[in-house]
Amino acid sequence: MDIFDAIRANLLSPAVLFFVLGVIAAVSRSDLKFPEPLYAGLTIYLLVAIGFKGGVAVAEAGIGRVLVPAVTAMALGALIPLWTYPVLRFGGRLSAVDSAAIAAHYGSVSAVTFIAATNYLKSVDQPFESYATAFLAVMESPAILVGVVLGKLATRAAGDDSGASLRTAVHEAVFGRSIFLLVGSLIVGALCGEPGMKKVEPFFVTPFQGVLALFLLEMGIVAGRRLGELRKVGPFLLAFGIVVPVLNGALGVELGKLAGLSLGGATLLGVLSASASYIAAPAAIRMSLPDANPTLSLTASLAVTFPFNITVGIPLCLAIARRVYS
Amino acid sequence: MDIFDAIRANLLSPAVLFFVLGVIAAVSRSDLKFPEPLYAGLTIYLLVAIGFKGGVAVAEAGIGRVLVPAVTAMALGALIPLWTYPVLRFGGRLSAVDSAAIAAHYGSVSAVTFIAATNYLKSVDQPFESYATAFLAVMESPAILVGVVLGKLATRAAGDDSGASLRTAVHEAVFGRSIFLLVGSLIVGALCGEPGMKKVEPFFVTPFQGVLALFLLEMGIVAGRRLGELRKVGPFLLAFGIVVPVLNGALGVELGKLAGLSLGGATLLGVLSASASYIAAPAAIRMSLPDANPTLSLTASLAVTFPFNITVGIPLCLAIARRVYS
Amino acid sequence: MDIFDAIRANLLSPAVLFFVLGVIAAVSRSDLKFPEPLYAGLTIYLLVAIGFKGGVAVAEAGIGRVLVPAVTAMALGALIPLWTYPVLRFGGRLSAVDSAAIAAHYGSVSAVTFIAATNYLKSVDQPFESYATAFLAVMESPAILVGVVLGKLATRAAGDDSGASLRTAVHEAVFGRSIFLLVGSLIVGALCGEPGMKKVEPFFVTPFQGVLALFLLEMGIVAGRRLGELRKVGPFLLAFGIVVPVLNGALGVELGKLAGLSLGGATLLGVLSASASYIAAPAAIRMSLPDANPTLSLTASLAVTFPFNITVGIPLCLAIARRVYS
Amino acid sequence: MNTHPMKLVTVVCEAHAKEAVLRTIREVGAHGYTLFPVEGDGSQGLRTADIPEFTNLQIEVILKPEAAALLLERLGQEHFPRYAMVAFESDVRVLRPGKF
Amino acid sequence: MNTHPMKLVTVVCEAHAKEAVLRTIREVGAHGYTLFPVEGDGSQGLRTADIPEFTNLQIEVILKPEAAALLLERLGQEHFPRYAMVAFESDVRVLRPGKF
Amino acid sequence: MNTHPMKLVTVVCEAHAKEAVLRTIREVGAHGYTLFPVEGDGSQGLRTADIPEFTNLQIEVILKPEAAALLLERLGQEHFPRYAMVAFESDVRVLRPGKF
Ligand SMILES: Nc1ncnc2c1ncn2[C@@H]1O[C@H](COP(=O)(O)O)[C@@H](O)[C@H]1O
Ligand SMILES: Nc1ncnc2c1ncn2[C@@H]1O[C@H](COP(=O)(O)O)[C@@H](O)[C@H]1O
Ligand SMILES: Nc1ncnc2c1ncn2[C@@H]1O[C@H](COP(=O)(O)O)[C@@H](O)[C@H]1O
Ligand code: NA
Ligand code: NA
Ligand code: NA
Repeated sequence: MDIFDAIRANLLSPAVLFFVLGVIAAVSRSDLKFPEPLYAGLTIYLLVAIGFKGGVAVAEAGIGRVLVPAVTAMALGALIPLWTYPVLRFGGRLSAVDSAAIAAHYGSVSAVTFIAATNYLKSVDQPFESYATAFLAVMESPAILVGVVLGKLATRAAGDDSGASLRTAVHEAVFGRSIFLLVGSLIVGALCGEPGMKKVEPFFVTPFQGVLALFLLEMGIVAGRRLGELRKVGPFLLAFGIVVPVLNGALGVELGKLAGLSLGGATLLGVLSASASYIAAPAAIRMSLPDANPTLSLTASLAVTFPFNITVGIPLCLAIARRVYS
Repeated sequence: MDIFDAIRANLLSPAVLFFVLGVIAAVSRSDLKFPEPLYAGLTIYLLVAIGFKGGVAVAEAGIGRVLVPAVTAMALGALIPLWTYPVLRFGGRLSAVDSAAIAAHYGSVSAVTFIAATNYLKSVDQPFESYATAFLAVMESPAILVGVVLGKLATRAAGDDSGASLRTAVHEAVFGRSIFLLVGSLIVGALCGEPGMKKVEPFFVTPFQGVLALFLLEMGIVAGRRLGELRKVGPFLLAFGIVVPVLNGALGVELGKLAGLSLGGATLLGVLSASASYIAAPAAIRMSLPDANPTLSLTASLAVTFPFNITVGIPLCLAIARRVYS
Repeated sequence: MDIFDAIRANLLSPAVLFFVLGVIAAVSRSDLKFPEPLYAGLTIYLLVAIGFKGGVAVAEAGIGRVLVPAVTAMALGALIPLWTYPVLRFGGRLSAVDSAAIAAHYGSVSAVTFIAATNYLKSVDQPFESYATAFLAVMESPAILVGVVLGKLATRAAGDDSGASLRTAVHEAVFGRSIFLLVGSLIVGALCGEPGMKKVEPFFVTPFQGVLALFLLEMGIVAGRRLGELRKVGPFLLAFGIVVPVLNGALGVELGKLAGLSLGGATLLGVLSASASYIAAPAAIRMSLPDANPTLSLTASLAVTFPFNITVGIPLCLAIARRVYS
Repeated sequence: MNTHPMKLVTVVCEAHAKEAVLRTIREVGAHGYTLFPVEGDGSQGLRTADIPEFTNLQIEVILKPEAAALLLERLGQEHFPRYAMVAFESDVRVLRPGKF
Repeated sequence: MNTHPMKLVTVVCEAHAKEAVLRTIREVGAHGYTLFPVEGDGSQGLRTADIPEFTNLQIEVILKPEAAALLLERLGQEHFPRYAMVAFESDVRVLRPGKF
Repeated sequence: MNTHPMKLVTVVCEAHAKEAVLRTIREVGAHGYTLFPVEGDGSQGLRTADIPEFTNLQIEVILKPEAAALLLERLGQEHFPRYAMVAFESDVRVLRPGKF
């Protein structure tokens, strides 16, 4: 299966097609809309399900085997803002605080992209380490902290409340609801193990792919609504939002191999690096770097990188991993 | 199985009993109530599930086999307002604009009634064309357009903005969220085919009947709340709301047979003709014929015809089809 | 399996661990929160599912076999306030109206505790009478009525509107939405029987344990939020909230044996006696004994007894039943 | 078109008070009301609107000045001592005075 | 900081009126609006907000006094006869008058 | 019963501003607030209230006139430049002035 076949297979999956349908709904100004509690409910379900399953897998693999790749993942998250910041600042001529904000978004991760990737791997029968959810859990925060520090250093003049801002960002990045749910469910899963899994499998595992498809319909609407802002971000950020994920994806795959992951696991680490945060990072950055322009970072991550990854980026990461591992 | 057995079997199904329970809740002024987002979520689930399944079936049958009966369904939808309008206008002595509004409601369709009918057919082991969902999709709009034109012609005096009204009705009837979801999911299903179905079956198919039962509990509450308005509609509309569906049901079955459908498929076309819209038609008519009295059309379709069809109309259509096909 | 093993097994189940996670979320002031409609939707699902299943079981067992234990359950509910009232009034030196209010809460029942208990019994392979849901249905109201009468008698001075208050309480206790849903679904289940069950099983039975686990996460949050009020209730109520459930649990088990229930059924009657209401009783008492301090009764039942039962009380009731039946 | 002065009374209260407050509203002669769930904080603690039984409600009523005064008085006497509640009055102008 | 007088127009209407009311709001020159679903009771019966098509909406607009007068007038003439609806005006003070 | 004049400050803002605005509200001495999610349109674009992180919130506070003035001033200086936000003040009358 070459790269184009892989992409085509992904594009014809229910999850991706429903995502596209959502984008069409938003663009054609249909009044289709998921009520907020439905969005919240689906998010809770997906995070709890993926966390629980990951936790059961961590318990089975043993914390020892998870540790090295997890630390690699964290390092990767902290590293990405360091190389993307100068690109944005000097390549894109963006302000220091905007560069720091965007760098934080791209170092952090998108849980939905990760979930879609596990789904995709399953559908092409590519095995992977189920405990990879742990990487998702540890990769959300480091980049946000690095990004906030970068932003604060760059705007030191007004920097008297730096400490407070950093604390706010740490609190948001570590105690925010999505990270809490994910880590909490991981721990619950690890404590329960297989016997617990048997009880909740018909709810958390069996219907999972269908729920994801429905959720991506909503995410298509959410992303599609932002497409109108594309002209505000300019050609540089547009290109950034596509090229950087590919580079980060390749980087993640390589580091995943170094850390001893299987082909599937390295693909997932690649996808995590490639993905950009559009929930946790915006919230934390809004509070700690309030002078950054949220339209830039959010539009790039939500309207460019997220759709790119869901459709093309994920199979691309697998193709890269296949090349690296062959 | 004669007609009374068929009705009894239907009445003792969980879906219909939960509907009755909902009516009782409304009538006895219990404070039971589904929150709006739950209603919206269930609606989205049901439309996506039925649409996706129908799409997979269309892909399998080939567009060729679906075309003739689908065009027949559209024609049927456009035709019903033409014969019901004079009945309402002259038989019922209703105003022109109210007659047009009510005719539009009865020519259009109720997705929930259709879904309940497929459920019923499955429970009595009556096979049917799964692609019949396509008929549901194409039958929603034609009657609304015909009804609006009838209403506009009848009130030509104030008719300077007729074009705009018609455009509004077309937009509402074609881009409204329910039709968008249904048609979109049909297309997604058709593009995915069986391989896609396998992935989402445990969510969109396996629990479907149970979800429908829960949803009908809510629909019972919604319909039951309208029962208080029955005295406002008068005996003519009450009789209309029961007799016309039976006639339309028989008409649908006959045309279904002519169009080459199986017994089950003809039953479904009968149910579609018999059903009256209470979501799409009210919204479109409210905007394009704002001088029509919404209490009349909505009470007839929601508080008379909908409960009648859910309980008696559906098995009746099957009985008619059995007679026609024997 | 001795009592400590039983408790440990319960503590390591997904449902209980998610409950604990919810408590942690509340205590650590995470912004994790289920939107109200999600809570409402999960409640409706759980009550309908348990009611329907119970109804199918009642139909199978025959009303004759259910009658004696159901009447026992009702009597038990009415009795508990009679013995707890003097304990609260004279042991705890609480005001008459507060004593009556709290006694009503402890005589009434918690549906979630009951559901968690059926779940626990299933997970330890302890068979029980499925029609026990009928006991849940009949035990909610009697204690509330007895409590209101006690409170009214004690405050006769202002007692001119006693009749109205009692009517309000009866209405709330009998037509409130949870009791309506439960009893209604029981009747629907009884009318449908096994054939109906087959249709809705994949929705109402298969994923049930997983849904319960998710719901207990939310209940953990709700209960955890009340922990802050513990210092307002004082040591007496704290002890009351733990000791009284154990005594009532033992009482329920004994009476269950007398009424001819199996070990599992007697355990469930014990759990029902041990549980305290935090939804129906507060609503009814708020309206009929408005001078009672809601913080006392609600904090005791929701922040003390509910968590105690979910974690320790349920396995304890089973252990008691094992001793009584051996 | 002429506008006519009227009073808007806004009540924020715990959900358990709903029936009692609506009854009082009807009794002082109001012809309608508007109601929605809200979160809130006050002297009786945070209400986070996550379970329907423990939520807060905001209730808005437009009525004649005398009816508004009566409503406030009765809220203050009958309901303030019993329920978590805030109520306030403000001046509004409506088009169809006969409707209220 | 100085505050500037402005008008707040509040509309409570059936969901079907949403597009029509928002169009009128734009046409009289408002630069924004705020909107949320509500339950309500009035001359046209109870609206219980359980299905999106049959719910009530509360729409709030801050605008200049002249625009507010025009909005009320057009609501009264064009929408009151057709939809279940209540509308009222009140006085508010804002910080940035140019925004409205 | 006597009613006492008080100010109602209403803030409509993006969800990300919630903590910051509530902190300011506490700091100017308010004893409570009421809050609910809303949809809205304004200079910073449509907010459709479909995902909690991107929604709008309406926050209502009753407080003493001096506190209200201070709140508006701080909102204008600290928050207006950073967040999508509208704020306005109006006159209300309450029963228990000590409560606010
Ligand atoms: N100063 C205030 N401004 C706005 N809303 C308030 C205020 N005080 C209380 N509330 C609302 O009224 C509810 C009940 O208030 P309380 O009885 O003080 O707990 C609170 O949960 C808030 O929603
Ligand atoms: N007096 C009132 N006070 C507050 N809201 C009202 C009042 N009358 C009507 N409403 C609201 O306006 C909606 C439509 O009113 P109506 O056209 O009278 O049915 C109702 O559903 C209520 O939400
Ligand atoms: N003129 C207005 N009337 C009522 N609400 C407004 C108005 N302008 C803005 N808003 C609300 O305030 C939010 C933020 O406004 P803005 O910063 O202008 O985008 C909007 O999403 C609306 O909910
Ligand atoms: Na990343
Ligand atoms: Na029809
Ligand atoms: Na009890």
